[in-house]
Amino acid sequence: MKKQFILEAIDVTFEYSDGTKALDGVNISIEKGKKTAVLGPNGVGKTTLFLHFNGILKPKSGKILYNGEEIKYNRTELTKLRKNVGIVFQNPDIQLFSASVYQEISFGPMNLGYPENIVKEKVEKAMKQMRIIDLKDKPTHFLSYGQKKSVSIADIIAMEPEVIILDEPTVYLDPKHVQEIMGLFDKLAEEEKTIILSTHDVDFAYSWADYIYVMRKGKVVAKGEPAVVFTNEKELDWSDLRKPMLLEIYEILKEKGIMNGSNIPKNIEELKKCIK
Amino acid sequence: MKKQFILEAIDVTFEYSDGTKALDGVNISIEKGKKTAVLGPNGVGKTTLFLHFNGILKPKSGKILYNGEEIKYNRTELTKLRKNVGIVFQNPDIQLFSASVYQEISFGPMNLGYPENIVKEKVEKAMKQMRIIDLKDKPTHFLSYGQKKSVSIADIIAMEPEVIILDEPTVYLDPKHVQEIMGLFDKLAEEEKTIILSTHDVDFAYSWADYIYVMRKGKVVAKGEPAVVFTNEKELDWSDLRKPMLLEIYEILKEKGIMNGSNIPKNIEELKKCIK
Amino acid sequence: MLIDSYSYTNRMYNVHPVEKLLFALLTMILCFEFDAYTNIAVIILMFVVTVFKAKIPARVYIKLMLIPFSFLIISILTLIINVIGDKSVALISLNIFGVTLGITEKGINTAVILFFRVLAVVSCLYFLALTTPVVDIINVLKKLKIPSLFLELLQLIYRLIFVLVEAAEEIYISQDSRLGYATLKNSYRSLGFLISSLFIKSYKDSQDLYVALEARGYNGELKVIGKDYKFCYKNIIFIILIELILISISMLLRR
Amino acid sequence: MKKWKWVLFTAFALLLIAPEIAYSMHIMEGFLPLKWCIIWDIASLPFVVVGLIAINKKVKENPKLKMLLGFAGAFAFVLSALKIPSVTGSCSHPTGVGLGAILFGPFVMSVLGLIVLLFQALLLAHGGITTLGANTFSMAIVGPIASYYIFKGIKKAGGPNWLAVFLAASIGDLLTYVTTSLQLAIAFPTEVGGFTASFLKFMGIFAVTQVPLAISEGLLTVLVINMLTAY
Repeated sequence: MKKQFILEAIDVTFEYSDGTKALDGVNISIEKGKKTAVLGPNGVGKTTLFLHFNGILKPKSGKILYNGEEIKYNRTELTKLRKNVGIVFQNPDIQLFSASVYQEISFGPMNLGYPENIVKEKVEKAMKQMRIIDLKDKPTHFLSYGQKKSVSIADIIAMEPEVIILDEPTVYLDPKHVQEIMGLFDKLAEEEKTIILSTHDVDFAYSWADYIYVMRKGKVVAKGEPAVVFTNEKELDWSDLRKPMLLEIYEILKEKGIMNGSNIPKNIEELKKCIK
Repeated sequence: MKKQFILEAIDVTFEYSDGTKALDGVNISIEKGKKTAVLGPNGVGKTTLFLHFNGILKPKSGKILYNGEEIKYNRTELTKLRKNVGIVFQNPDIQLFSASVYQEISFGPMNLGYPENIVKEKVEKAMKQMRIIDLKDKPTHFLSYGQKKSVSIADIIAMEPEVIILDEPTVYLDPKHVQEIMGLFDKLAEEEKTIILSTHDVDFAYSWADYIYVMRKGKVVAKGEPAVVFTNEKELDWSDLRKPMLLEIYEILKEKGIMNGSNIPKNIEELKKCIK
Repeated sequence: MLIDSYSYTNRMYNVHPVEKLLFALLTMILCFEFDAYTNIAVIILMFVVTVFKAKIPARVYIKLMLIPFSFLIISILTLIINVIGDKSVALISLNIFGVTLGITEKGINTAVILFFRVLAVVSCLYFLALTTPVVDIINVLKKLKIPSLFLELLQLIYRLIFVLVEAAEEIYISQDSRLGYATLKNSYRSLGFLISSLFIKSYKDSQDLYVALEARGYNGELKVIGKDYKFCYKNIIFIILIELILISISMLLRR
Repeated sequence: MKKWKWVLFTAFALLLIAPEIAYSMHIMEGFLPLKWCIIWDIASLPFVVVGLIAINKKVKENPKLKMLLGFAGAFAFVLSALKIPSVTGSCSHPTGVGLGAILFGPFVMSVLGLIVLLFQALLLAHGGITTLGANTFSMAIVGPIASYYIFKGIKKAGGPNWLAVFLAASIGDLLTYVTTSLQLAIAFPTEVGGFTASFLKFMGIFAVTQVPLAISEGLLTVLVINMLTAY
């Protein structure tokens, strides 16, 4: 079966008005229904790339395809695109504009022009999915950082997009919260949603993603399935990356000849099973 | 030799004005010249505790000792204390408020009332230590996150405190930066500086710290050397913590009988050496 | 901001905001026509409703009532001490540089009425502010055909106040830790830094907020839907009854 | 003798309260007679409407402006809640009137000022709803217009930037309180001497507290504008 790509960036170049090149010939193909991680340190253009995916920014050269078709930058097409491609921004304090959690989440569906009763349904469904029903009557400024993050994700889920893009979702969250939110993403992935996220956490990207893109200075420098990307020593410039700890340990054990099988383990349980 | 404690919290309780109990009978003793990590999820009172250590907050009951003496909350004493105990806050985006890097780092020494040439000396020394000499004349808001973090640490180093406290220093930094900054801390530790940091990254705390405090809901729930804290299964409630990956793998390998020696490894190199 | 946090946690949170607004504003306006005794009744009424019905701690309520006192006392002293021509009408008088200052009985009467009126109106304000979240007040204003631009600004500013207050607190603590407020000279410099960096942050964040809203299909209007409330006719009747009682008390006293 | 004690007591009380009064400088809830509340509401309305129309036009040209104004309003609120250190050791708040007018123009400030005053009443119990119109007139209309034109005037006359900013902020601040005194005097004329006597009385009280504060605010605004231009 041929792979179906829902979002593609073809030779995309972008410059900010002050002349800094943010993207420099980026080629990325996001497979439908998969979990893709874009890895790289701060300031390599991950956020700029995401803003291209729902038409906030327009490439200087190159093009963006959604479901195989080049996106058009008129109002109607953009509204459709933004319904289908949602972005959860890094800092929830900047994304949340309303003091009421309920009103906040209703903003997206309202913009899509649904009648009020449908909007209410969608808001409530999103709150249920994010398990924040109990925050309904709370003002935004009472929430903890983790709760604000959950609301900012519900903002997007309420619009029922095909693709959910998350910019550094794990930053500032403690491990327990990260696990909870990742559990929710796995559920969304089961519903055929495509999930893209940026991160600089190699351990996390390694065990979470189906496919990884590594970016540096506005360019894609490596791509592939996690185990492939990180074992391709020569190809990868390690100057601002490190190997996932699990992989490193796996390689040591393999060298010493105490690993079974040829599958590279993705988490500790898998590692445990492979040890002779 | 008797241990020398530079900072101690004795039965410290603190409530915010809205009545939430942030600290609830906390006892902590920080040994001079050591690297201490305070571990726990967001909102358990780590930052509140730190704000007690330099007298920004005053305990509702209990007391704080600096070098064995209870701290006093008058202007002169507080000035002295804050010179000796510096805090690097979590979010450098907010902590940096000056237009230029030089002006920013000179803020502390200027407030200490040094003449200009001494201020200049101290700023330059701090920039050298943090390896940011080349940023000297740059405006702060053009820096990358990692650079901002380095500047915010230089802010404190320029005041030459005895104790450096860092609130979640590794958050949002890419792995390379974390390693660099940790290398700098090791150097500071060699100069007899005491370093305290908070983190929710167990892997990091495990391999970095000399001594660990685990906090939950305003209380200290466990303390000790890293290997001791994390192997004390019964004592520790794992509900919002997980075991360091390295330790977990070590235990698996030990169980399978392929570990040498009785020392628990603190990093991958040590682990490698122990494998039969 | 204590008042704001109580407005979301009090026991009258779920009462229809129109009912609360009606009660507060109607009583407020009537206070201007009432005599001192009726206004004392209003003060007691608002205290009882706010403390016993909405369950705002009495300690908090009384602390809030003390806020206006400094302004009140100084303004009233200013009002009643006057230059007077005829010493005989003055209860107390004093000559300074040939000018006679004094207090008249009439002045005191006016002051007493004013004093209780102010406290009565203030307690109406407190009832409203402590029981009704700003979000609800804005939702009520929406139904009054107030220009949507104004309401959108209200909504945005209310949310962003908390974002900036948090940022200001963080900057302040970080400066204070570095001895930014150890001397008067330091304080001025630090405050200047704080204000300018808050301003820069505001500018940058406003650009980012726009992008985040655009990504969710923003097209010039901040459309949202509010919570549903149920009118309680019993409450309306109750409010009208209370106002009628207050009016009749004042009528009786006037006679 | 008795009178002297009384005078001493009053003077002492005034000294104690004087720094405080500056902090709650808005005319408080319920203080003005209903008639004057309505008159000042009506007087403020045209300025707010003109401000709204101006904002509406600008927002249509540049949709990002709405978010910027949102932040500007919140910024003004936070400024008004800040305490500034003063020489007497007591603290008071900068009004931000001058700063806002210089940065955003006077008519935009009338709308933002009204909103800020409303939130001050509801969130901080400063000022009030019945006196909203009167306070808007003094703090969000007279102050900003004065500041703005003083700033423009001095710049046009070739005066240095710092002087323009200093005078705009401090005179804007003072005129705000002159207006407040005026509003109180019209509503409460004295039996002898009427409006003028009453006005002088209120001015006298405010002068004690407001002149040093206006100077502080002027200095601070110069400092902030300098720091902003450094960016």
